[in-house]
Amino acid sequence: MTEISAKYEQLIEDLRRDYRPQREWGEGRGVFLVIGHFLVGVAAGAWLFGIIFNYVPGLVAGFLLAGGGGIAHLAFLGRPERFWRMVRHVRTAWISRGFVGLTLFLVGGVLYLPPLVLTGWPWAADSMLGYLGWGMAAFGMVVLIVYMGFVYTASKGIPFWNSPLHPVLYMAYALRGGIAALLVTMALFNAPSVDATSLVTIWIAVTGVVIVLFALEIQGALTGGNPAARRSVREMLAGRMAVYFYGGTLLIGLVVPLALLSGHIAPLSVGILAAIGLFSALGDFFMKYTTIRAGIYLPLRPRQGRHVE
Amino acid sequence: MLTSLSSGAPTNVRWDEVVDSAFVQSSVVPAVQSRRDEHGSACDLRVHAQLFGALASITTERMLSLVVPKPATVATVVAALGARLGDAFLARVVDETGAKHRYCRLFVGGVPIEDLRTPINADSIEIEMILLVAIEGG
Amino acid sequence: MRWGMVIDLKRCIGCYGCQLACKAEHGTPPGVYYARVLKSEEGQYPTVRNLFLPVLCNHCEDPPCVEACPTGASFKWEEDGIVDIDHDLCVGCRSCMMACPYTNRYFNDQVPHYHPQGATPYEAARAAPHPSNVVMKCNFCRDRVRAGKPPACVANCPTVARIFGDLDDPTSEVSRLIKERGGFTLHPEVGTGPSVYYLPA
Amino acid sequence: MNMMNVMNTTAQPIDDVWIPSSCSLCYGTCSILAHRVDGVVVKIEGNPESAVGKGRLCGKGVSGIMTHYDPNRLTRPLRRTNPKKGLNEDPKWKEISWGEALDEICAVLKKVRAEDPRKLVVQRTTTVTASRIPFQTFAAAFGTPNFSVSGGGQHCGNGAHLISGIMHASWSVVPDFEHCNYAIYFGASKGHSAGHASCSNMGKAAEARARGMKMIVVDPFCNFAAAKASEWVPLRVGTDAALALAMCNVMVNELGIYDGPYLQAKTNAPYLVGPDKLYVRHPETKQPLVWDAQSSTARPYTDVKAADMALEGEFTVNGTPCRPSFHCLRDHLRKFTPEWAAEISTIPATTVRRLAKEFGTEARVGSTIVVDGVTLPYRPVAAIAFRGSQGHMNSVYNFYAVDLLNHLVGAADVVGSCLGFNPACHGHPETGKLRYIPSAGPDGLMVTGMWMGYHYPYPPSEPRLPTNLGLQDLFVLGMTSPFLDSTDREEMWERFDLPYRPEVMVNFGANLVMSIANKEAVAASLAKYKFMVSFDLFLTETSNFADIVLPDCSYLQSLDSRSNFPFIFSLPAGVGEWCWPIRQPVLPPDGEQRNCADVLLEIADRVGFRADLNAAYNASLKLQAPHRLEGETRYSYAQICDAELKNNFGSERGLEWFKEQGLIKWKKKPAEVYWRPFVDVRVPVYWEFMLPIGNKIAAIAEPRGLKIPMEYYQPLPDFLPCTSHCCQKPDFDFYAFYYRDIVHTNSFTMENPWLDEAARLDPFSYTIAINRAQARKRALHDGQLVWIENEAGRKVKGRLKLTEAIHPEGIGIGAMCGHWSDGMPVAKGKGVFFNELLELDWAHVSPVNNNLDLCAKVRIVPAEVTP
Repeated sequence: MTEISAKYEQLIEDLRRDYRPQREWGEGRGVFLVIGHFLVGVAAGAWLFGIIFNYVPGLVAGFLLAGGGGIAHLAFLGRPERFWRMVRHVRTAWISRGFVGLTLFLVGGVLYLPPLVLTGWPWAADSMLGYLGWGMAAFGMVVLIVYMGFVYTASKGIPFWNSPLHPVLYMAYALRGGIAALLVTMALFNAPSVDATSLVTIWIAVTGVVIVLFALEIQGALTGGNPAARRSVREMLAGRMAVYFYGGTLLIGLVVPLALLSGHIAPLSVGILAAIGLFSALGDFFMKYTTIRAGIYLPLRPRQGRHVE
Repeated sequence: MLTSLSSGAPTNVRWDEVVDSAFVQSSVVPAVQSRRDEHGSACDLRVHAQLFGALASITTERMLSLVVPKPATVATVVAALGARLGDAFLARVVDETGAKHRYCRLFVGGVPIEDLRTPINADSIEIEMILLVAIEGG
Repeated sequence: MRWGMVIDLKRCIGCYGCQLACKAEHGTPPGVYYARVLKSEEGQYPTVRNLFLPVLCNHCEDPPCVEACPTGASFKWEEDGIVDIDHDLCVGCRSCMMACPYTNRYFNDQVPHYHPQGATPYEAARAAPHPSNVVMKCNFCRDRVRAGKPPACVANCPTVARIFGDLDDPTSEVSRLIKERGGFTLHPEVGTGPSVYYLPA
Repeated sequence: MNMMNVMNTTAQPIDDVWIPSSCSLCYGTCSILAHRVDGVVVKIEGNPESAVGKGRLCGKGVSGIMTHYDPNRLTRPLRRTNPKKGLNEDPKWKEISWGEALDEICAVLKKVRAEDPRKLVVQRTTTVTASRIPFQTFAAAFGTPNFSVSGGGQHCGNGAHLISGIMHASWSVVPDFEHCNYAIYFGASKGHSAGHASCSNMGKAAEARARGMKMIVVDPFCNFAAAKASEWVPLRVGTDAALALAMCNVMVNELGIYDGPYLQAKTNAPYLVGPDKLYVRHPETKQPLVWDAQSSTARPYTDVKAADMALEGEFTVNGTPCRPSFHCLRDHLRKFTPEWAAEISTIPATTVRRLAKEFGTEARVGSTIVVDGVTLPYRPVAAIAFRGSQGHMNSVYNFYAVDLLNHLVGAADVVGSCLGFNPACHGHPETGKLRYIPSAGPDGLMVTGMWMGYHYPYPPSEPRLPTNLGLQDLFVLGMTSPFLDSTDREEMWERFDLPYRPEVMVNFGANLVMSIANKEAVAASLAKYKFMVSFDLFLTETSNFADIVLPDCSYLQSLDSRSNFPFIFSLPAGVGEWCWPIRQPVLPPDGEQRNCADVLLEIADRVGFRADLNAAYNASLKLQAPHRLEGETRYSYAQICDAELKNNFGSERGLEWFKEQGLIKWKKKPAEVYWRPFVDVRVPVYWEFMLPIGNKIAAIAEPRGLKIPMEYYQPLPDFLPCTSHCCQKPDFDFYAFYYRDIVHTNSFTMENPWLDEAARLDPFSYTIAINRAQARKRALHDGQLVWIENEAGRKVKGRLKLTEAIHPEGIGIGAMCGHWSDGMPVAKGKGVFFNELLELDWAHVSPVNNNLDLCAKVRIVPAEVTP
């Protein structure tokens, strides 16, 4: 059975169900969208902290990750050759806004980064162009941190996503991802020029926030009275996505980093910190992956009772 | 269709009175008239019979001529054919009560004949007979 | 004016005539259904009721799909309120599918024919022209409507359960039926203002 | 409707036409418009000009394109090279030329016709109504009485059509949707699914629903009709007669509701019956006697005013005590108490009483209504039965009992009542042709004016030592027969000294292996044929038993002057129009496909019975000069179609005229639609003829060791259980039954990918419906793969669908799915092959009309632990 016919068989199965899972985002080529969202989020976070801690490798990492994220997005699109058209609807569509944000971020990065890291570049980082680049990238970064959650909130077809908490949650992911990125880059460049303890403190704080927000979101889905949302939670905690959630999000993303952090396994070192960053980021990836794939469409049934004469 | 319900106390329509005789065809069977009057004895009826399908298969002669005395009905002709062709023939044309099997289609001068009592007022006729398949579904 | 449809659930017998008339009209590829019929039941034996629900794009007054579309491929015709897709603009990001509360959009990444042997002459003429890797959905048979004919599903419904007309015209049959028979829409709580109404069975 | 040339907005196509023709996805045969653009059919729509479908089509109709263009269609004649025939034998097909094919076929037919033409069995599918004439005439001309319509009749008609014919002079019955206020369906879906005039009836039924017609549906499964009913009354499979009889009893004996004047004037209710259960007849004229209340004497029914005929009372005529038939009926009904019915049917006695009261009251006995200025009896109730209730051992009584409800209150072919499909037609206004009207036959009882074939329901022909393979000349109330294929057929033939055996089969499209009963039984009978030729669209499970398979044209490539049968079959009943549509080719044949009708003509020429064939066409099309076919002239099928059309509608309206117009129609008159009051015929509410027939059959059969259970041959209906009702085996807790799905026709449409897709999306089409509570009790869950096994150990596999909408003892399965042939790859493996659960022998058919018992007591065995 070819992949296409397999997808067809799956669709027929899904259409027979009262609660139909969304599969376009996250399955098959759809996984590239998750990767894209993940990378871009981390990128924005990395850039933010890179600037806060004035840590250039962080900026470089952010820029590269964003580039990767862009490519992943293209790999997901049905018609990648038309990607530039996505600029058209910034007025209403969060995807457009994200696209603009990413474009600004990358262009800004191209203007600001090279003079910073390369010698003999035509213009300097503190030139007009450099500042312009810095501005564009900063603006793009903000957009990238903010827009992603709204893409999901705007998905009226998927009650589980359609929650006001989603944007905040995604911002938190971006921050957690940013710190993670820095921890890793520090190891790569082996130059702990950033105060690790403050990074770790922020990481712990953000992680705490994420846990709270996530708990709130689950609680909202369960009590929001929407059966599809409840189904999604079930998918996540006890269904198709459970293994990714517990293994990926919780174990890799939370338990392992905390264990490493506790120092019981090994004394904290640049390497351990990098590992913490890596696991934390992976956890975030699974968090997004499970949330997206747990999406269940709003069921279509006539109003109960309307049919009884 | 315009309809209006009868008002007042329901007085049962006399079903037998509703019968409109004009609607129902009279069961008087029209006699077979001679088309072209041939010369021949006025008291004899010359019959040219043609048998098809299963009827043909039980005899070597599918085209046969015979003479029956007048006055004749289609029944007389069938009887004469029976005398000539035997019971195997008759059994396929009429049942024990002498009634024609429905699936036996019989034409005199190209006109379908349902009722064997149909009288024949002619000197010479062509009669065609065939057995159609009885059963159907759907 | 605003085209709308009324589906009388009292008349509908769930015969799939609409779903298949739509396939025949548009030659939609496998896995793409502009019109479908959903069947469910309510109650408990022996007081049980079968529910037949024909569904299609609701051509919302305030369509979330149009809002979510980054390229403007999904759009609403101002003159008649029909929500449509310009397949030449669609990048296939499928955010409209997530935005639609009625799951009536389909991503066409299937082969444009049903038999493994390849496209039949009919499919070559009708299905093959559909662009692939874009999102597809019902557009109220806009070409037919502009030619003065009702949508294929409306024209064909053997029980005359589907009525098509102008919702802006209070004297139109659709408006009248909605008023007199208590027409309702699906998921009104989402606030999309569907143009497809249902009459209770 | 003229062919209209449509301008195409884009490039101007060479060819862009809408061609009026006829659908053929089922025997409903609705009128279509096929849109052809540059030689490709791009759309099929209903023809709004036609009364058949009214311009709207069901899902099957609009999907016909995909059947026509199916790449699995046959395009060349095939010859089997593997002599062995069996379910698991690969025929090893080899392509041959038409020349080779016809040479071989004609050689075989010449030989067998010389030996004994009855050795030929001609079989056709009922799906294509128009195939009737070409194949019937071929059989007749060849000289064989052995004709089969595959599963047709065995699965629907032997009860429904027989009794609709006796009581309503038509093939089937429907409510008068325009005026009916209260319809009660017994195992029928008229107007809610497939069937005769299905599309038109869907529209009419919906209109009636909107108008407020109350509909009660008695059915083990709440789908189709029941889904739209005002009330669903679930009952134990096959017990419909129990409910109907109890309702009759309540109406007549508890509520005293019945239409006396109707019974007096339009039925044999007043006929006097003696202690021998037979009519008391006039010594000379042999006419049945009635009691004349005026003169207080017994006189022939013809000599007494209906109003004076006694319906009740004990009389003595020439020394014999006697009572009017109605009196016997009334007494007979007393034993059918609602409590008794509740035992058998599981329907609460209170419900039985309520339904009877509602039906009796709603009948408004005695009321009249004015339709188009004509005052007519008004009886806005209808009791409708079809496949479900009559597909049992008790076939005849089940249907008879249900129809009695109508006749007790005079709700027969009058305004608002139970209507036959167009039993009376005044004929075409200009030519007067096609006129047919029910007439009074023996004992004044109704003889239908129009029938398919010549096996008339009444008067039944005389039982005789059978010479037909199907034994219909012995079991004269049976139309189609199980004995061409039954496991005990040889035994039967020996028992009756049948002087010949079947040797050759000509098959048109029928998939016999799937369409009657379990495949082993049918396969065994098919394998015995020395030679079989089959006209097919695809290689079916059945064509795999053929020696030669001929590639047929699809309906879009065919011509038929008579796409529908006139008019008792698939023209909608009730007010409206008479309508005669034709079928015409929209596309040329592909490859070497040939139209079967023309092939049959060529075979007749080669074998040398063209004169017989011409005569057969003359007879069955009722062709009259100057349109009769002459001698051995070699007419083409098109010429014959032309002749029929001119013969019926005048020389100016030949094939060319019809190709332009597509159809001819004219308005129905009230006296045609509501004919009953206008035609002086009676129908039997007391089937006196049953006893003599039973005795005659027994006299022939019992000396030869075949016991005829006389309880089935009584004049008054009863409830007699199915074999399934008598099953005592432990664990066999369920009655399996099948139903006709709304997107499928017989075993044919599962190959259509659109319809297959729709069926796959449907919760039930391809699954096994079971009551949720019952399933839970047995730890069975939704989607679980299970075996359904009958008492004989035959079993089928399928996935369960748990539902609240089915009787706790019922197992509902969509009909004739579960193909296994590679010739229909789309259909292969889809759904469940219900018929495998059906035994095919004397023990499992009605001893009266030989209708197969279509229910089976089964047990469920899980085929997997979790889905």
